[in-house]
Amino acid sequence: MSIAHSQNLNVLLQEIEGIQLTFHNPRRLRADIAAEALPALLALLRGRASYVHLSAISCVDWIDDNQFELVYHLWSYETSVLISAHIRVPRDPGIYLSVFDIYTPAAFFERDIHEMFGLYFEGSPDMSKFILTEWNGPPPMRKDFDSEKWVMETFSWQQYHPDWLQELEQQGGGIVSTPESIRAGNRPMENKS
Amino acid sequence: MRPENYQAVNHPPSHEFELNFGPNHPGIEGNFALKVKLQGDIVVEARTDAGYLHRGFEKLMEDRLWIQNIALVPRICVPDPVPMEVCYSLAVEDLANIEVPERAQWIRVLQLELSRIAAHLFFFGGHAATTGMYTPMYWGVADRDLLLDLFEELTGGRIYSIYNLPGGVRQDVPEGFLQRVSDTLDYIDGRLKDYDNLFFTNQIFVKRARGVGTINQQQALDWSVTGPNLRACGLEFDVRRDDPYLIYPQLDFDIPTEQAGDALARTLVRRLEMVESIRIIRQVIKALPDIKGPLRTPIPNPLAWRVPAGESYARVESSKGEVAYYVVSNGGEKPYRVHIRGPSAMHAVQVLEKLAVGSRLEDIAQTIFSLDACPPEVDR
Amino acid sequence: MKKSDLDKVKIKQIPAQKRTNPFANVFDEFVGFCRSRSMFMLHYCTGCGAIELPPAMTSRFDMERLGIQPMVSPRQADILLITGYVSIKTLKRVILTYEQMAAPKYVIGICSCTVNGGMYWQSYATAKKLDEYFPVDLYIAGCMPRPEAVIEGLQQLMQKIKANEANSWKQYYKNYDYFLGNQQHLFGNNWQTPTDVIGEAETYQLAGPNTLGEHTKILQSVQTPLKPLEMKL
Amino acid sequence: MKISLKSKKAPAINHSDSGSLLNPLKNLQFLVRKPITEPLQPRLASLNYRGFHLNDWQACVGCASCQKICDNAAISMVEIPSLPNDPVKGIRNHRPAIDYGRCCWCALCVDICPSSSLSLSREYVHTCDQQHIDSYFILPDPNGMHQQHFGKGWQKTEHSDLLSLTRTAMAELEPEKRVDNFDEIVDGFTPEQAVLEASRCVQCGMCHDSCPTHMHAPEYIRAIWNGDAEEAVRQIYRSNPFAHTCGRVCTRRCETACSIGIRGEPIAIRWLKRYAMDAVSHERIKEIVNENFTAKSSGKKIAIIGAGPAGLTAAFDLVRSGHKVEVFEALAHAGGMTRFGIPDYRLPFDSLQQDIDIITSLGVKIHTHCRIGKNKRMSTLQKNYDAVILAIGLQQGRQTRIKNSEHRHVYRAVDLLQKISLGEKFDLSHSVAVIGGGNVAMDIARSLARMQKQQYGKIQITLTALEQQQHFMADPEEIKEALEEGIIIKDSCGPQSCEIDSNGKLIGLKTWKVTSIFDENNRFAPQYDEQDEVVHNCEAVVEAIGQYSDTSLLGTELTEKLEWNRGRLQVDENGRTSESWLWSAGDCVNGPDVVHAVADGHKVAASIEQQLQLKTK
Repeated sequence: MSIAHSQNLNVLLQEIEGIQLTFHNPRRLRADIAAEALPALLALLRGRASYVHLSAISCVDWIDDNQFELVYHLWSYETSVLISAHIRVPRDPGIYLSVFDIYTPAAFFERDIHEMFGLYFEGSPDMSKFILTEWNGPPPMRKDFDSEKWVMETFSWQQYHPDWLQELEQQGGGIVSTPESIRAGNRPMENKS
Repeated sequence: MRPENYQAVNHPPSHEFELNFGPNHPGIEGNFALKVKLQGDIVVEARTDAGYLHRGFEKLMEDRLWIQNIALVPRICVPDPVPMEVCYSLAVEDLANIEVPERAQWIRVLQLELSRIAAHLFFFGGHAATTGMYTPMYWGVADRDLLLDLFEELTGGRIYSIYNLPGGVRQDVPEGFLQRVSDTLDYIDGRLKDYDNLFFTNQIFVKRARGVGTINQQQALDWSVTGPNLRACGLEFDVRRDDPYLIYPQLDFDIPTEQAGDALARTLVRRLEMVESIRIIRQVIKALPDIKGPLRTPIPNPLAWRVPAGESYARVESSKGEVAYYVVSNGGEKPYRVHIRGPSAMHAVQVLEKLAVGSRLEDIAQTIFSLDACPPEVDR
Repeated sequence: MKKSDLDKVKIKQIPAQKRTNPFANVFDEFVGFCRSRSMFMLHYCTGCGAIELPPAMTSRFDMERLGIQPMVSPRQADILLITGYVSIKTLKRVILTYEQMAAPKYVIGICSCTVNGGMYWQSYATAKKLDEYFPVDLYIAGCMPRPEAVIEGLQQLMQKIKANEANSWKQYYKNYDYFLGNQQHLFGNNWQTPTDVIGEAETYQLAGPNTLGEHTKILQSVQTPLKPLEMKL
Repeated sequence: MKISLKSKKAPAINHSDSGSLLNPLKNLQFLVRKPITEPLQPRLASLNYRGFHLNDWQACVGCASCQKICDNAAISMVEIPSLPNDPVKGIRNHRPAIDYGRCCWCALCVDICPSSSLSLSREYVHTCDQQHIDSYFILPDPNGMHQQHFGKGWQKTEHSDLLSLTRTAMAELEPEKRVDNFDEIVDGFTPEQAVLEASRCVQCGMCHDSCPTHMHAPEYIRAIWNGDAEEAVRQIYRSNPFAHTCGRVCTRRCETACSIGIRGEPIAIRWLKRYAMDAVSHERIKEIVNENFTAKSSGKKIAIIGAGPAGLTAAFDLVRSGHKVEVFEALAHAGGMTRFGIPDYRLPFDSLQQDIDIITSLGVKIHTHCRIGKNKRMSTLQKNYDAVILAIGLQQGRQTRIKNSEHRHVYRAVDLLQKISLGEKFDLSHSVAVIGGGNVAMDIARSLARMQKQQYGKIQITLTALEQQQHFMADPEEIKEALEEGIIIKDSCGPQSCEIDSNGKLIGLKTWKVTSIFDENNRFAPQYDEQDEVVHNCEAVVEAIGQYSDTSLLGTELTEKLEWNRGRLQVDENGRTSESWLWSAGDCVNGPDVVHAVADGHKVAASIEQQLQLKTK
């Protein structure tokens, strides 16, 4: 990115209040702003700073802070810089504004986030289910949904008992630790001695 | 045998009717569905119905070690798995501040480009079959298999290579491998003319695909179209050049574009990209023997590897478009959050729903295939 | 019904029966031979293993040598190839498809995921054991199996069909209650398909003591007449 | 690197509508080309194909690292009773069994395998029907899944190896800086180094199994890795109250058993323990030890003779069970051999004192300068206490009994070490010959070297031993450091006599070359080459060839009552002697080893506890 562009951008971004900029590397710029200021920032970036490509909107569930973090990844074909605009919204009630009117592709990402995290976007054209149309559980990407626990309660596994295992069991051997016990953090050797 | 209480399906009285296009339909790519509302054979409204291949990758990745995820990511896009591995590795390397040895970078480029050719050959076969031409399908799939043989030799697996680890690659290039790559490329290079005769300049196909599913430049930008589909609209953008990764800045390659933005242009861009990929691989073959050094920057014991807290957004150009991984670490031994931005999600949902409206039912298959969307990547 | 109760149900395998009449035997063998030599494989890519099917079908590995061809419609297909993981959403369609296929029909489960969950064993979105939902004739190991392995598996299946041993489809009728129970466990008690499996079982004279049970009772109590398909746009 | 390669731009494709419709027909030429169809037989897979698993049962140690790295939870560990199981060597009779209903053949298990026993083969075809679904659960062996030879496919290479096989370097004093003082040599890990070293651990638990006192090493290593030194201390104190001591001078069988040690350097378990103990303040350690300790008195009294590791460990356990414990120590300080046998540069007295302080802070009473048999009688103890533990250690040095070895300048190593540690003056010779190749020999040689350097500025120490240098009983590290410090080591030298001049002054040690040490029945019977005679010039000789226990304190009556076995007290597996009130523990029963003594202390304490419980009932 040329210096001229960078200065231009800096001047432009001064218009947004309370913005914090950090360069991770010359092509990755992180912007932290308040949630209310985001639409203004996006409108500015798209309208006046050539950031026309919305690469993605990512959602991170910071359950300890009781917040969702939304990250808008914007790319400028002209300056070759990716701006990641970070905002935090409260996990409860989990409502935010749609930026569909600024970036059309936001509709897809917002729908996806709504489905996976349960974060509702007001003004988004479609908030209906898409991938999980036949899922009745909680939004699965939330940190408080334990996929493995759900699976263990819902499904059963193969009960293998091949000949070699039967033979070993007759000799006094057999399975000493299943992968599930290891995952639960038990070290089976400990109890033996 | 019908149940006793069976009732025949009643069509709505209007001349509008609805059709489930997929998931089990020869005109659809993979396990994916499109619900369309038709007036005659003109599509009035279209809604994609995804999720048939949903596995919840992003959730699974939060519950696996940084290294274990390497086995998981190639499964996200089955026809073109290498960019997924490389992109994830790049993101983790960026987070953990690992420098990848140069030799490993070249080998990664070799894989990426081989994978691109393989994916385009597969695409070409599939697209031809939807157009009703079966010979190109047989050819494309069989020639792709030669590339899979190369993958098998290099990585130990035909499709899922699981060959890139954060820090580098897992094994060295086998002896005589580069020569075999070179021979295979010569063969495929020679075959391109046959493909042209049979498919790309075949008037049956050209006339069939021209003007189908046209995207103009403004729409392409508005809808976040990427990859070959963007370049088919005359916009010259390629992550490899504009947001470079690995050793792409040292390589000499062109970015083919077409102007029309229709199904034909998209197909032709892919055809031209194969040539560019062959060019890149030839440069790698020439340079790789002189690049010595380790293959992998050692990482700590993977069972107890903590990646420093932070975030990283890595992008890679796959055969379908821009693949990006947004990886967040909270300093733990597992990723806190991985968001996968696949190009197909945009193409198969956003773009397809818009392009389908107003087109004829029989053009939908053309549109889907020319967009080269990959359903498993949409569903994740 | 609880999941644990369902696990206790054991399915007896039906051994290949030879008829007493030697002419009938010869006829059976002839039929088996013909069936094994002309198989149509349903063209439905349920999971990632499907990527190895095009190579297997096309010129390099050429399964048409064995008389196997892809078929797009379930009504005409003989083989249902489950290529890897089935998400719960897909599983519903797969069961619909399976019930629509005409007997004799054969199911092959390829990849790890069809056996014990595979890579996605902890995923909330995929079903883990295919044999809980409908009977499976053959498994092919691999993640994913190479085309050669797929073809080897298909040859195995041909052998089985020839010997009249591939009778898993009869299991579905004989133990419909068990399979339906598992389906209901996953999809809810409102689950129903357009196919009248119980009626078919009676027609084929395959209804046994396990065809009807508590699960079919639930089905009969919730079964509603089919309505025209509705689509919300 | 910039490469410039000339290349042509790809020609555009002419796809105008004017192209001939007959173009596709050009490809009719393919009718006469050879088809590319492969034969129906499965092809041989590539050389590094990731097919079905193979496992070399000879090499596999059953460490279960594959199970932990497996991202699909596909691996169960199976015990095979017919295979060897040797916790001391770090070998378990467990082998991985793999569920092919889960496996994805990513080969991470191969790349992490510490013993390199796992590999993948080039075999890839397996089919089965519903009845034989059990065949999806396999126990990989060297023969392959279907007992057919397809050869190895994916194997670990130096590039794909996922383990870090080299230890994290730790700062230590240079030889020239350490040789004139008794400062501790190693600095210990910094927090960063400790975390890095702890991260190398694969949590196999071989260390736990091989440790005499079964320390929870995987747990405390994990805790250190988590940056939680306090939790590490908590884990350490579960099984070892001599943590400072063992963190410095343990014989560390754990590191011999460590799985990482098969191909690389084992985890520095001892130094990690030392790190954890040093990272937490003494007061905090006391608090941690006192957690969950409610002193409810049982009213029982126990006497322990000897305040060494065994005695004090037993005291630690018993006092926590609510008993009143009194320890009788003949010397001026508690600590036993760790206090008087191990020099300061290996185990600073302060560290030892911290261990002892924690034990006494629990209420253990130690009477120093109280020699049983002299200040108190055994019979008094028997009368006044509910149980007595004899943990007197091996305090007497063995003698070579060669000619002139009764000369006043021929010393026993243990006596000298005791003098040094008490700071007693003795006549330090200018040149000394040490007999022995064990750790005690090294200790005395290196201690004397330091004193010589301090007093005379010059080191003249010769160490002679029967064994060849690579077979010395001493730690390889000790030998290396001794050599660095300027000690001359003469191996394969059998001492024959001390040479004395006409004035009665010691002038040298005469040795013969050793040709063999053991006879064909593996009994000690050294053979010498008498022609190869060397006289090592020296003014003093130190014998460091082993120790024995002085059991005179028992008194004749008790000695006759007790059962003996080759000069040692006969004890059962719980450390109990033939007298119901007397237990014995530590070096005097097992031979010299700190951690073994600790284990013994625990064992005896448990046995006493059990006995007392029985009595109460």
